[in-house]
Amino acid sequence: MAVTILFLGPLRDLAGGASRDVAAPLDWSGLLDNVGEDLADVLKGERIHVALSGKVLIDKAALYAADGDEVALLPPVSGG
Amino acid sequence: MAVTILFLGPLRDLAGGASRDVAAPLDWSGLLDNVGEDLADVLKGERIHVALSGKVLIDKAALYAADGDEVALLPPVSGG
Amino acid sequence: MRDIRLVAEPFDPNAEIDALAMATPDAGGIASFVGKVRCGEGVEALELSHYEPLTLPGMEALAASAEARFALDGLVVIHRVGAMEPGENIVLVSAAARHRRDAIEAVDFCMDHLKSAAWFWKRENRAGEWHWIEPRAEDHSDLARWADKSH
Amino acid sequence: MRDIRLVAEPFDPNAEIDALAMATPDAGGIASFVGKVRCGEGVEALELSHYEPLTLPGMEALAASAEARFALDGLVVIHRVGAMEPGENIVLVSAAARHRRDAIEAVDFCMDHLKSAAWFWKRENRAGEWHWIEPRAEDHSDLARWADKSH
Repeated sequence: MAVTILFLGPLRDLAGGASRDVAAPLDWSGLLDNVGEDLADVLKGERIHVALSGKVLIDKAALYAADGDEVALLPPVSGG
Repeated sequence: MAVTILFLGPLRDLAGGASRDVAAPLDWSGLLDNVGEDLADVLKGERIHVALSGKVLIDKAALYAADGDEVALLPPVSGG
Repeated sequence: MRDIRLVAEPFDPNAEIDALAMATPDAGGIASFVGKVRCGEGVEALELSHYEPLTLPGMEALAASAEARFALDGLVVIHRVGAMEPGENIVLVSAAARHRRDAIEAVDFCMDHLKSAAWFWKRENRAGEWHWIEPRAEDHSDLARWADKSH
Repeated sequence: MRDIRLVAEPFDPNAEIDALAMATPDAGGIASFVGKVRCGEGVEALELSHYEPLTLPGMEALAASAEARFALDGLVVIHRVGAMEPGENIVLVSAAARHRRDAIEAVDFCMDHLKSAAWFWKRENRAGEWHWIEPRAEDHSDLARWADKSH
């Protein structure tokens, strides 16, 4: 099994896809390594939230995803 | 012809009718004399407004109604 | 688009709101309030009296004031008069605007003024007896909110 | 009565408001807001994406918060997701309450939170190109109003 990373909203365009499966376990630095430097810079910004299996993390740097977990990367929501 | 006095809302019950025709011309003291002491006391209160032919008077004591005019006595409007 | 009416018969808020929506295709939203005669409080009938030469012009002036204060694409104000039964609609205010807060605030503004500054007198029939409804202090404090605001 | 839904197909606000009215006979009024895709600005399509495990629970929590803050008889929040065309409805918030200001404020409160604190991402298609819609500063200031108030 693996960890599924979901790229929500505009992050989908930056990642070149809506989701990606990566090897478990996955921590925050492993995730940043996986997505490439440009996207990693975006994800480090304070406006990007991270949810692990449906719960938003208070401290995204504390991410630790195991086999079968879903990691959702959440950009700021749209107004308008 | 005459002046028509309209009793709006709860004033209708106090006056015993929705309207009354009285001889023209009619000023404020003439109106108070006409309606009787109990209703006159109510009409003197600051919460009662008076309209002459569709215009609310700023000073009701300045009322002067001629033949064919309509004088509307307006109690406070209902909330709720 | 402005549609301000006193009606003596039941009216259909959905049809009125749909007509407003049709007339304002560029609006991003429509806010509405429908007030009705409450059921279940022993009220058998409600009667709303008005004074035609003041009531409708007052509603028109209120609409003009709302249009001046908020950026609206359209405004509908319909008020029932006469006798009505529990469950029947008394009033509809519906505002279409480009931005939602203009629409919502316009409805709030118009309702506050209709409740405490429009020429209507209400009485309720309970157990066969008619009772006049007095002004409510709460309505006056609601109305006073608008005097404090520049917007 | 609480009805909170995400829907992937067009919905009929009138039918939803009527159902709320039927379920709340004691309410004195119903306030509603319907937001739609604007016509006439070159937008050919709008797409709303969400994240199911957060979006619907977030809407439920918002409804619970509105019910705690305002005296409501019923609350309906319906939000469309997926692709939609100009003129189609995006969102309905409808609140039934004994007193009008609770109903109107509940709608205002829910809309402010749906606009800037709910997990939705929007993009618009203009002239064949998709453009993501950014957060608006105005939406955040609208939301901040509720933090200042005890009520």
